[in-house]
Amino acid sequence: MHLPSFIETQVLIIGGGVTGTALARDLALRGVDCILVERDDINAGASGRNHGLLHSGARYVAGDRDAAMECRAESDILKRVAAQAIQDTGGFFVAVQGDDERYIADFPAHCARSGIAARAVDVAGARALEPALSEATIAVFEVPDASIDPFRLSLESLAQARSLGARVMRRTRVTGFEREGRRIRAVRVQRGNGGNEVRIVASQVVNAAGAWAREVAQQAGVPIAMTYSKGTLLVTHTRLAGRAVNRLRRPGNGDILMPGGTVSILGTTSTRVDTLDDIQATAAEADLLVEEGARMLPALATMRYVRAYAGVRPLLGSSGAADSRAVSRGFALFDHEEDGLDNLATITGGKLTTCRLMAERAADLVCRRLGVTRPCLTATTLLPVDAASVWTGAGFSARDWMHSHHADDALLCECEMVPGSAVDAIVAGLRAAGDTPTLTDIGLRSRVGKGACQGGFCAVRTVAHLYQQGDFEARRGLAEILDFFGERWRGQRAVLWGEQLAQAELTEALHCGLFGEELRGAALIDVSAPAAPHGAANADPAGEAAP
Amino acid sequence: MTSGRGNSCDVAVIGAGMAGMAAALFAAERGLSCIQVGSGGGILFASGLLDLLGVHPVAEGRLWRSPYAALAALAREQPGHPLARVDPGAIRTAFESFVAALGEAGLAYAPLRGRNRSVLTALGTLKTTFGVPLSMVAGANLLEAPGGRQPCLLVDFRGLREFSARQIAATLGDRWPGLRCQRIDFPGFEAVPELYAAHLARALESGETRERTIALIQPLLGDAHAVGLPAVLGLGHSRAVHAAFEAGLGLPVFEIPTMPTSVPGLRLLGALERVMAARGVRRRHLSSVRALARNGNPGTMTLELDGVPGGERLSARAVVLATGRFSGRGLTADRGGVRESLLGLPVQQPASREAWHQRDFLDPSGHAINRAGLRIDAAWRPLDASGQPAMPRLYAVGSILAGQDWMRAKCGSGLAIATAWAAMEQVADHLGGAGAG
Amino acid sequence: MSRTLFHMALYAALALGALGLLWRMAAWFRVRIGPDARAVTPAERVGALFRGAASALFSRRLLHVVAALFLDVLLQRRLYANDKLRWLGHLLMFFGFMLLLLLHALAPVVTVPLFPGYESTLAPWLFLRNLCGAMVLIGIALFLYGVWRRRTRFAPVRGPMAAAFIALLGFVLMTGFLLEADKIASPQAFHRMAQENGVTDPAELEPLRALWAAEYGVAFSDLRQPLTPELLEKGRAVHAEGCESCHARPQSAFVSYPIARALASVAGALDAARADVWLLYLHVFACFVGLATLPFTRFYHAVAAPVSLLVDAAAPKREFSAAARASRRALALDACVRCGLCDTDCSVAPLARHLGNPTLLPSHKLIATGALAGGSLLASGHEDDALRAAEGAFLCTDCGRCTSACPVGLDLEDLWEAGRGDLAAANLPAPAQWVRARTASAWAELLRQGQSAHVLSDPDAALAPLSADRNSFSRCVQCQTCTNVCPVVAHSTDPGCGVDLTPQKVMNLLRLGMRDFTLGSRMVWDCATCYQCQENCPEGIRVADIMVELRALAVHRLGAVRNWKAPS
Amino acid sequence: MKYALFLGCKIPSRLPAYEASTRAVLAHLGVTLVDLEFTCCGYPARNVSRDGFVVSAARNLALAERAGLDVLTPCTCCLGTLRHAQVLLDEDAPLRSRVAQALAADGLAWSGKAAVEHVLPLLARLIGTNKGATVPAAAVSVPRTGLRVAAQYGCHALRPANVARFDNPMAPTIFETLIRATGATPVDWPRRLDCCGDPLHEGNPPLAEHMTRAKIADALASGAEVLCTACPHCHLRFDAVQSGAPDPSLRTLLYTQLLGQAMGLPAKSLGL
Repeated sequence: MHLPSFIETQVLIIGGGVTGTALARDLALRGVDCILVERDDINAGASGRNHGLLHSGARYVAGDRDAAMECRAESDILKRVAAQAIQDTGGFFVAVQGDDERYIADFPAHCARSGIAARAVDVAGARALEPALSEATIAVFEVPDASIDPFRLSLESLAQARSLGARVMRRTRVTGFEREGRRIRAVRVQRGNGGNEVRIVASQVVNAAGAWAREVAQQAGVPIAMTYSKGTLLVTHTRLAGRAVNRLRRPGNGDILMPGGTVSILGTTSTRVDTLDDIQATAAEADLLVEEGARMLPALATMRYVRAYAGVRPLLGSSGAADSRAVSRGFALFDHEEDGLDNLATITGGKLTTCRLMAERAADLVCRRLGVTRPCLTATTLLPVDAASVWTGAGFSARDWMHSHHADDALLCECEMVPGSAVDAIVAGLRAAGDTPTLTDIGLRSRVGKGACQGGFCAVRTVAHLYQQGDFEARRGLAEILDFFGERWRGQRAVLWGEQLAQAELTEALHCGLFGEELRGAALIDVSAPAAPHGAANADPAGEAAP
Repeated sequence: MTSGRGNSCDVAVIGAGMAGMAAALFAAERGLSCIQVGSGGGILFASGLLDLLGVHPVAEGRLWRSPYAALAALAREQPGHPLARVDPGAIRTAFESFVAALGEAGLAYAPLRGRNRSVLTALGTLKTTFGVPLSMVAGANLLEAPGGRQPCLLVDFRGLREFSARQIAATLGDRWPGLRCQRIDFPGFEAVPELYAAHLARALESGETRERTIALIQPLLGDAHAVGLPAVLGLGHSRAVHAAFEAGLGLPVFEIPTMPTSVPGLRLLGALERVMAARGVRRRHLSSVRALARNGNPGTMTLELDGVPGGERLSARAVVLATGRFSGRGLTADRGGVRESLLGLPVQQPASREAWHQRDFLDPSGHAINRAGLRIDAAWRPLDASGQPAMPRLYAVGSILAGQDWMRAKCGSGLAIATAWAAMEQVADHLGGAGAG
Repeated sequence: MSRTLFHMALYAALALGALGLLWRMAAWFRVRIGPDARAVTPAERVGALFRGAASALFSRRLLHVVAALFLDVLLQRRLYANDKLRWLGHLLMFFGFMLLLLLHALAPVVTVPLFPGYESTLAPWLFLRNLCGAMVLIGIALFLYGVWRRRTRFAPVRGPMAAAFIALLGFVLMTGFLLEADKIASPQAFHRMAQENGVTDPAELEPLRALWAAEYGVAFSDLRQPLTPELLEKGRAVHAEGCESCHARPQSAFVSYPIARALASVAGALDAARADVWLLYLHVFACFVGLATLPFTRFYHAVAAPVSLLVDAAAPKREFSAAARASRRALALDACVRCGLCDTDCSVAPLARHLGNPTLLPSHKLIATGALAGGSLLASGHEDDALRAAEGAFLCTDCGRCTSACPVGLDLEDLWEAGRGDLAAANLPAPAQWVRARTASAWAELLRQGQSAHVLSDPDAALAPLSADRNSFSRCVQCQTCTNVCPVVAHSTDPGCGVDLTPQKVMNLLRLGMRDFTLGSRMVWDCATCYQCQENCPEGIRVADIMVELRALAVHRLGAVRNWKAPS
Repeated sequence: MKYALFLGCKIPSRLPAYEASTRAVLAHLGVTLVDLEFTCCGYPARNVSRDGFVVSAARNLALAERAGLDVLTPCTCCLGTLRHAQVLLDEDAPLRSRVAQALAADGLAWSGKAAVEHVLPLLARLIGTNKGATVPAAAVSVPRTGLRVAAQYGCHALRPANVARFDNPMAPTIFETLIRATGATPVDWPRRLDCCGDPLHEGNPPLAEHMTRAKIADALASGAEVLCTACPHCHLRFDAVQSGAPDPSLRTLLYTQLLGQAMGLPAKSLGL
């Protein structure tokens, strides 16, 4: 969209993760005008790189009772208001031989104290319901865990916010703050790389940049004590269990297997990192997860994995704490008044399950400062379904296509069964928001590239489709595929062994062997042309002659 | 089981990819009796283009007009590369006889000259390759026309999801102004949402569908000097179909290779199987070698196959390992590392899995894992841990060999054909030419 | 016995038998088997019969009919070809019984006119009668043994009426023999005859008694003098005058005579009890019961089977009009004698045993076909029977062995085809057809409602082990080879009859854990099992094997939620 | 040479000519055929019960085993089914024991001794080789010179190769070799390895018809005068679709009939 040199608004939200988007919706529902800027895309950070587990709270009953009770309350609310993004799978807490007996013994009591319904299940019965459970299982409890699709949650929150007047600027980074006494006069942002700079004049600024909250605050000249914890997760080729399966022990590595529609998601690790640049899952982390996970579900040792991804949790507190899991997973809201600023707030920490609550608290503060008295409505208002945002859930488009596909609606992605109509709907949604859709945008809003082929085949079909629809022109398709693979690849290196390595080999044979994408510009050079530049110029002049 | 066919031979070839097929063909041409185990699945992923050597060095992405010049450079700078071990003259001979055999089986290639050609791909990129099927060569000719690129019409079919003429035209537009595109409904498939290239190729082998298609394209020709189509011009009888299109349209017609599973791949597999049948190579499809052992009576080896009830035992005087890499399952990669699948031969490979792949998929220097593979001696025999030939009459050819990255160097077919030829030369020497089968 | 009572009983029996016969025969023109049979009226069917009969009678076909009468009806050559033992048994029964009927039961109208001076107590009649009786009894024994010898796990449904028939036949024979034996041994009968012949003078009576005691098996309890040769000589003289003309020595009654000897000790008692009278009543009335119930016991086959055989001979199968075919099918239901020879030859008999479903077997299928035509199979409460009957009907391979084995020459293939037509009309077609009633996703929805949400464990692993094991499809690289080589997809250019999925989509749905969406899919059911996909799959996935498995699973699981109801 | 002849269900009732010509030709070549109490090969049961299909097949194999004979069948579907059962019995131990139980009830047992063979490979061994050598002069007295014949292999003879073990499934040559052996000329036709459409005719008649007609048209366009079959299902399918068809119809001939003619056997003995 074309931007004037400065824009005015009541509230500027920095960060388009689950918190920022929930905040935009919260404010919009209260009638507050706001702009959300996101340096990358929706849920690009930890918001999109997690289990998708709507915690019943049981995981925290022993260590962090407040967090546990928060989770319980919030998950109940979300199951009510955002049902479309949630699958009420239920969850098991499973202990295997060698796990801490005392922890197991205390678990029911802990749950009871936090008001969480945990029911003991006899091991045989549990294994009948979840055949993948290990023979070494010694105790199983059932809890009201559920699976949630954070992308759909954020996209639909934002869609509603937008429908109420909120503005969204993707791929827009904050370049600086203009301070004036105890106030921030304006925030300078830049669209894309080398795009024009814009001043956003807002009476309130909320820093909801998640892991990047410290950097943003620093730009505003206020310090936040925050540490980073990298968590890696693996995506299986086929779904292994119907329920959320948690290891019944103090939180540790690879102790949650989450059903993600048609796949299972195994996680997570937790390692301290000091920088946010180029976070990628490593082979060592994948091995750790597989080995730990296999103790609870042995099939995980032989499973085909299609993907690995890593997110960074922002953890509040000094960088002293040894195990990053010991640091509270609760969230914090800073009003920065003692830092000398009256119109900046930072909301960070926390977790997916409590994102709505975090937004509510932040919105309350902002509204108080703005003198807005309208109450929060997000706990009671149903989240409306948005046609362009329904395609993120694994298995959704497959079922939808099976139930209602039209004679002329071809699949572009065969693995996840995404039809052309879905891509068109997403493109329409982005255009409506004044965006120019990219292949990567479509990937984030659908299952394209998320199946077994990881884009090897569907990227080609989707690009061809977009050209045909007139969405792409000139040489853009090639560039888009390069970007897309760049993004997909980050999630593959760590799981490339066995069948998935064969799949990757096939993808490379196609995209490098045949299409020569790695040659970039040179892939458009005709070596046989008399005056071919570059490589051909280096060709042996005696080339024509037989050796 | 009384399969009715003998189960002893001079050479047993394990694997039926390009290298396996080439090895079996060259064995037969040298008068050696041959049994070939495995199905030709890998070939289905081929584009029908026969690369020799297009890029060297990989890290620089340098393209070569002359593959032989490239080979010379390779030999100088990368003597460990399998292709660098083969005499260029032998490579020329090997290619000639491979292409000739395909011709006999009805899959015609343009005459091989000493230079690489460029062929249009479905993505609008230009692929540097060596052997070009007759059905694609008009495109290459058009690209290198001395008088600049003539106007050309690209036609595609609604529903053929992986091929957009519009995309190709848009991608090459600035370098080829005369490139136009048109989309038509494939006759008889108007009501079908998803088209599959092989089904169209099959349909075009019927004269009626052919004529209807030509009639649809005819009025779109305009100023075009040639017509490009996705590679769907017939399967087993592509020669006749292509000829009919050129005659019907009165213009040169060329195919553009599509994404796997591609029609050219199916053609290549079909032609190679016909070659094997014609040369009396005994095939064992859908079965795999469970075990390979040196036999009590010296000079022969025993292969145990599974897939058939009770299994089957073959006896061979020499065995060629052409089992390919990971998708061919010649190499098995697990979290611990890479091993050779059949005998567990030592595999030259990176120290840790972290080093298998670059952080960028399209990193110019390529992925280390793709250079992993078997080390061999001068006689193409894979080495064991002690650096000695694992077996006196066991040979290895094709992509399973270490020290090459065929996908980046654009040398897949070259690697298969050249190494198969060279290895078979050794086999023939060792077995003393033709022998009992 | 009193003539009036005898005649009243006789005519009553005849009337009942005749009425029953008419009623049963009417069914040949009433019962409708097969869709084409619904198009013709009973009247047309009767007409067809007469036309057929006429054209047969006044053409060279007549020769066929005559030949059939002798070879097929009388000599039972079809039975001979299939089971010699039972053929022998049947022949003995048939001819033994027929001779008894003609020469003995109908003596006044047959034997007497033919043989002047016929006396049932003279040679060779005594012997012949016993011979015939013995033939029938041995025949029954052989027949029962034959049935037992070729018994299968599912015996043909023979029913009480078959047993009743055999029992009645045996009873008539036994009472006959006993009656004869009693008469031989009875002193009372002797004295009655002596009186009638005016032998009252003791000087004549004693010698005669001595002779009859010694040589005619009469069991006197009061012989005063020893049986000296002289005494017997005198007796012979007396015998020669009065008795010889109508009394031969009874030893030739090789069955009754020994019985008589055995009864000697109780002869007096039997006389006292008037055994001769009630044995006669039992014997005669048993015959009348047989006559009256003939249309309803297995005796009826003696009418239906010959008709079927003769009709068969009257015209070659292909020349039958729809009306005639309809009648022949109805007739077949009656003509089947439940011999079960078809079952033993049935090509899918081993499958019937494996599935525990007898309706695969011809003799059972014939009954089911009848029940379907009669409507009883579609009555509520019989859903399971109907579904099993449908399973049986559609697993038939039409190998025609039952037809060639049938001793009464029924055209069973025609009957099966008609039956399948009726099943289809009752919304019970072959699985390949009933799965089409819903779309793949509609079936999946039905299954979802039918099962609990979370259980991923597979109870059907034995039916579909490959599709239950992720390792059999997890190697898929989505390359579409299976679809590219699939002739069914290639020919699905008409949306009206095309497939809904591709082989690769089916494999992919398994990967997505959506197997239920494949069970009712056209792709799975229209798979030609040409194995191109499996042969060409670069990853060695057994695509076609999985397709076939999924069908078996579908028949099982969709069948369970199919919830078929008889059309009202 | 001695085999137990497995005719299957279709041949005796629907295609007696195939039985007649098979017996005649093999007798002429000195092959002895024994008739056992075979039952259905199990093919129809595959859609209902995996075990049922294997039990049906195994029973027949066990009968041949008891008689100490290999099985010879003229039906490619029977061949495929019986051999498929052999593969399943070989690879699936639990199934094997379930089947053994079922067979024991009839006093039978399967050990895998009896091999299953199709008529064509047997004839190929008897009258020629894959190299294309022709029949011993004695056998062919009336070569069918000049007759252009399209070979219809039948799917289950070829695929899956590890089950059928018949010929190269991608480029088979047996049938053409055998046609050459009769003096006739095999034609190369694009759809020669395609399905005849028979398996679909119950569930999807129009689609089945589409497939069959495409093959017939293709054979005609390729200049075939005769479509030569070696499977009752294919043969009956082509006849059924062509009966009363308007388009130029293609004569069907069983290979055993073609060979019989070339051997100068009386037409009657070949069911012609």
